[in-house]
Amino acid sequence: MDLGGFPVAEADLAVVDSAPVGRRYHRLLLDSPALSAASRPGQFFHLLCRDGGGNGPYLRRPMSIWRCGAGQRLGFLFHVKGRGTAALAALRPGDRLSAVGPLGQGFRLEPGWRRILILARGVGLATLAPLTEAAAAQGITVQALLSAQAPGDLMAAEFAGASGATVQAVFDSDGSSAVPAVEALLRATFEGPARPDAVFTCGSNRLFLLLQRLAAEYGIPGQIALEQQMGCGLGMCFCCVRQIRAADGGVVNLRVCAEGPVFDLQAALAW
Amino acid sequence: MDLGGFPVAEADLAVVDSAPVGRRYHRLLLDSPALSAASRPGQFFHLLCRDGGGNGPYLRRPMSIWRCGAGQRLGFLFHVKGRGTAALAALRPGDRLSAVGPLGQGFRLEPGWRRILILARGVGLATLAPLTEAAAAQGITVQALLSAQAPGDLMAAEFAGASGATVQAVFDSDGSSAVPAVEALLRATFEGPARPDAVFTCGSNRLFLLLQRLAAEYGIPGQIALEQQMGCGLGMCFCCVRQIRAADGGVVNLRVCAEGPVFDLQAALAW
Amino acid sequence: MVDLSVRIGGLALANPVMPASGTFGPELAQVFDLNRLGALVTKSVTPQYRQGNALPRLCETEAGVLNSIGIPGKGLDHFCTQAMAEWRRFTPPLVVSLSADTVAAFADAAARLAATPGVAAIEANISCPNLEEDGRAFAMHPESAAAAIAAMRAACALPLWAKLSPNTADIAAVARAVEEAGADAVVVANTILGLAIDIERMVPKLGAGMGGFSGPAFKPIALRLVWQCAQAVRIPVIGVGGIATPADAVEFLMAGASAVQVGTASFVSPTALPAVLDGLAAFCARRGFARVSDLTGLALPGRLRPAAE
Amino acid sequence: MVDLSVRIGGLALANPVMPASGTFGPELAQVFDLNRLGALVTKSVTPQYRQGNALPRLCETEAGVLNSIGIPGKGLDHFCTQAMAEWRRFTPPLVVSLSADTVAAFADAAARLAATPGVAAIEANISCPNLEEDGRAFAMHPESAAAAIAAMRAACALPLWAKLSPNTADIAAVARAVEEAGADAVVVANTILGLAIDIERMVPKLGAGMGGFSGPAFKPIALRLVWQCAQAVRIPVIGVGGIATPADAVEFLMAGASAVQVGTASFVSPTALPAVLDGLAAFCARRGFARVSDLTGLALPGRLRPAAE
Ligand SMILES: Cc1cc2nc3c(=O)[nH]c(=O)nc-3n(C[C@H](O)[C@H](O)[C@H](O)COP(=O)(O)OP(=O)(O)OC[C@H]3O[C@@H](n4cnc5c(N)ncnc54)[C@H](O)[C@@H]3O)c2cc1C
Ligand SMILES: Cc1cc2nc3c(=O)[nH]c(=O)nc-3n(C[C@H](O)[C@H](O)[C@H](O)COP(=O)(O)OP(=O)(O)OC[C@H]3O[C@@H](n4cnc5c(N)ncnc54)[C@H](O)[C@@H]3O)c2cc1C
Ligand SMILES: Cc1cc2nc3c(=O)[nH]c(=O)nc-3n(C[C@H](O)[C@H](O)[C@H](O)COP(=O)(O)O)c2cc1C
Ligand SMILES: Cc1cc2nc3c(=O)[nH]c(=O)nc-3n(C[C@H](O)[C@H](O)[C@H](O)COP(=O)(O)O)c2cc1C
Ligand code: FES
Ligand code: FES
Repeated sequence: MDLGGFPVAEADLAVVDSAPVGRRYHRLLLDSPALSAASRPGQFFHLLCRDGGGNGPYLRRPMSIWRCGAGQRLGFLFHVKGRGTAALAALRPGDRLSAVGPLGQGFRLEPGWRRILILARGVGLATLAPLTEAAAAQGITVQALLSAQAPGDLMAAEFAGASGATVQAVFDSDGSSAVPAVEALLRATFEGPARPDAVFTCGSNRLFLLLQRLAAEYGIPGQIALEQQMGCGLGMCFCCVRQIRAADGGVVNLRVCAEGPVFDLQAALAW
Repeated sequence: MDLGGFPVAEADLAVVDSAPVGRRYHRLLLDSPALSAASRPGQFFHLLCRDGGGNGPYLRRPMSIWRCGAGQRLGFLFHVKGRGTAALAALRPGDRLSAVGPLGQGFRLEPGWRRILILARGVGLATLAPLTEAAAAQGITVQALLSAQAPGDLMAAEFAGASGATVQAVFDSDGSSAVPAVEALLRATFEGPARPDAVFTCGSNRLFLLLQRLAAEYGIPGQIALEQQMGCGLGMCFCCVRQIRAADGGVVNLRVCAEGPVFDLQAALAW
Repeated sequence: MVDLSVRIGGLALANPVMPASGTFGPELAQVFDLNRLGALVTKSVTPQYRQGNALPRLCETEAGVLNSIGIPGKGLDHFCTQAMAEWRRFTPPLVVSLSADTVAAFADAAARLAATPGVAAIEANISCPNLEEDGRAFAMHPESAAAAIAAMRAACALPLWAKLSPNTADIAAVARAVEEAGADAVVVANTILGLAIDIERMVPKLGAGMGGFSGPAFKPIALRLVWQCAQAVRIPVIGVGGIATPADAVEFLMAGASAVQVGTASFVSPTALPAVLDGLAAFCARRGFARVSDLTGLALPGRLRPAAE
Repeated sequence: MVDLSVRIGGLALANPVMPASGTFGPELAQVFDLNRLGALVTKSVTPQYRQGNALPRLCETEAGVLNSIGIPGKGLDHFCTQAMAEWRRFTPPLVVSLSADTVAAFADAAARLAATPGVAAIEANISCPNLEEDGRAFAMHPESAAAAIAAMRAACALPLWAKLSPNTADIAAVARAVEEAGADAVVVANTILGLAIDIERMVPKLGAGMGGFSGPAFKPIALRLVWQCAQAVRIPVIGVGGIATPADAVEFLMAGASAVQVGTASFVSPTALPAVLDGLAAFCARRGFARVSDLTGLALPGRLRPAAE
């Protein structure tokens, strides 16, 4: 795959791995050294969801980059939700997948940071997973708090990969994922010696609101990856807008595919 | 497959054999004892042409019954021509195929006949093939004249099956299929001791006109299987009409799917 | 048990699922029991014999078909004296689709049908796009549509359904016009004019040039037409256009239809009609609707949706 | 070598392939070299800032999409002073799509665009179905369409393209009206009104209710509209609606279009535009056409087709 001088490619990629993860998730690994090397954590691809026989919905589906980097397979980890993701999950090694990307604005890691905290729930961890390795590569320590229904849904291995991130888990099944409990955990971290230089989140409106509130209180910068239904994925159709607070305090509609999917934590409005 | 008291079924059948025949043809065998037993030579099925992944054109495609009968697989033999037949040819054993049928009026064999002649070209032999076994079962001797581009395209085995029909072949490649040559062969047969009680044809306009002319001249009754593009396959949409000469000499539009596909040789008009 | 019955004007139907004119015939009784249907709808009958259009009469498109069959048929007299005998074998109400070239011919034919035992209602096909030059039809304008319906209304007392055309600027205005002219229901909609070209032969794929477009690809348009008509008139709307699955039928009912017709889908699946009927009942049962008629109009603007849902 | 150039009124284009308004932006330069295109077409610019419609703004259907984006944008002043800077980086003629609520606003905006360097032509979007109540638009009737075009014609000397709507009874009449009012070309067509309902939530899938229907499912209708307009006017017709492949583009040219626009297909394949262009050239080469403009109208009634083909 040669990007031919253009930052975004429409590429026909070979599937090298396709496997279910847990009860409701699926992972795909694609062979595309150039696209994988060009991808940044927080960016996404727009995938044409066609099963091996060419069947699937008309529009593409946006999917965060779960694995990327020089020498790595390009990977996606997703919740098998409807017609599009079902077609993706039906792909087998050797099948082809049309991918448009890399797209959007990824996470930003600032040079001075030594420590970040990641708060993820559900499939939001797919979006945040590549941030762990990018941070590790810059010498930034990653502490992650993952929330899941039950231990079987956690996907901690899928999250941390080889990044060496510290992972703490909370569950609905034992009540540890309740907002007050998570708030206590976060306050302890923010007040303790491992206070992070920045926080990142994705995957839960409840946790987003909590983190936004606490990060403001403690004066910690943050970023959030948002989702929105997409048409073009490229910034042309304006169907993927979300309300974002502008610098002047007013609220503007920004395109998740173009200005996002990663936005400033304090600027994002709840959905 | 239980026909449930209705003469025509919409059935989801298992593919048991799917293989190319020669350079341009393909055969399919389906598991459907009840439908196979209910089918008569000259009838057809309306097939939903979806490859293993569900891809294919919107409308069904009509396909003559090539193999049928109690204890036999239901078989089709077809020219891989466009999008529909390509999807059919992509089916693999174990895949499912939706078939509506058996449809239309098949060939009629009259009790007194002892000998029939079949003149077929190209894939027209798929339509006429099951007639050989039906005739044999009634003690009728079958003599067949098959026309093809070259010996490699003949499919004589696909035609005669286990019927014991005598097969003579003519080819474009050696000039033996030219109309005057075939005319000479037919005249010899019609004038000789093996004069047939009836003649049958399918697959070539040129051969149809020749046979129509000679059969009229020698006073031999005949039948022809016609093709026409179809919508419903059941007689409801009137898109499959062909011009047929009525008893009173006038020309009427009859539906290939309902009044046909088999028509009286002298009543059919050239296309 | 879900109550599937619906009333269309004066006519009580056992259920809201029926075939669309021109895509159905007694031949379908070879595949399933037609007595399960809410009503039967004939292909359009014309006053005189018609040969039909040049071949090819049908071509497929992306998820749809174009047709220009041209309403071939033996004419009204043959229908009333011969074809009716076959239709009387079935128990559901028989809706006879009627097409004609002039207002007077519509009225005369309606009177004749009213005098024919076994005809439960007339569906006035004032919208067939193949008949008049360049696809023009009565249903294109409120005035001409109303004139045809008023003349039929005066000529007969049968329930009268007006089948409207998408080939108009303002279908709500046409619906209101035929309601005022005395129609008991509107059937929405007939095919929309379309075209396909064979680029190798450089001619239209249909022998007649343009044709009527139908099938799943047409569904969003037909659904919108139903939604517009349901907000414009008080008489029942019968929805038709691209319905192939139970979910499609539910969409039409929620958009304001009281009953639905299934057309092109029967070509692809001759059991589509009973499948839509069974699936509709299953949907009502699953979502707790006691009557299928409760679905009608649920998605219209300003409608309160059942809280339990 | 096939000559791909075409003339649209006074404007010479290097080739007949361009994007459709609202489905394109400078962002596509991330994927291929936009300078390959015959022209660039902006999303519709409105006199004032517009926020756009409620979410969801897009939903998919069988082989198509419904949209009710609502033409969000920062208004004409921002366009002329800020956005034009980005557009001037590209070499193909820039066609600015213009939408407004009144005849006077159309005229004022046209004058302003004429005074803005780098604007090669105006495409008057008199047909967007989302702006006026119940989807009404200027292009629905010949009179209102002509009024808007005549006012723009009087206000500026730029090439003026009128983008027509399928939501009309007689598009040929609208095309003739805008031709007489001074349009240099007609763009046929904008989206047709459609609807989809979420049967679980019992509300329309789009936030705004109805939306404009586009994509492959819409193609047979758009192709028919082009064919009707090409027979009605002498000014060039630019075909748009469901074009996704080179064969689709050939169909539109043979139906009478002089150029084509690709819209929704770019969402599914952002390289659709160059693929259509390359395939069009390949088709001409294979079939022995020296000029792509030779394809225009080949399938129209009464046209003699090249004997050699
Ligand atoms: C930038 C971005 C990154 C994403 N990354 C991931 C990921 O890494 N893993 C993952 O499991 N999911 C991810 N999602 C969500 C994913 O796109 C949807 O789950 C998917 O589109 C559902 O498609 P479907 O056909 O299976 O479901 P359906 O529910 O049938 O989809 C119907 C429509 O809704 C849209 N839709 C449904 N859910 C979402 C959603 N959450 N966000 C946006 N559109 C939606 C679909 O695109 C489609 O248009 C991401 C979304 C965005 C915007
Ligand atoms: C009663 C009947 C029996 C038939 N039996 C056989 C058979 O046993 N073996 C065989 O190889 N073919 C048979 N045919 C022809 C077969 O139906 C066509 O070859 C097939 O429909 C082509 O479809 P496609 O999508 O591959 O081709 P395309 O050319 O892409 O089809 C385009 C359209 O043209 C129609 N069409 C194309 N060719 C024919 C044709 N010859 N007859 C009718 N419609 C056509 C298709 O149905 C479709 O609507 C039969 C046709 C009829 C009417
Ligand atoms: C082959 C064909 C023939 C048709 N003939 C008629 C007809 O005679 N009278 C009529 O009112 N509508 C006729 N229609 C229109 C259908 O009744 C129906 O309104 C239209 O096809 C849309 O529904 P569908 O998408 O379910 O097919 C015909 C449609 C098709 C496809
Ligand atoms: C998301 C979207 C936005 C559109 N916005 C505009 C617009 O701003 N102005 C306009 O004239 N047409 C607009 N259109 C219509 C397209 O330009 C085009 O006429 C229509 O989509 C049919 O072409 P297609 O099937 O190739 O998309 C829009 C279409 C879509 C799908
Ligand atoms: S998806 Fe089209 S602008 Fe974001
Ligand atoms: S295919 Fe419909 S009548 Fe023959």
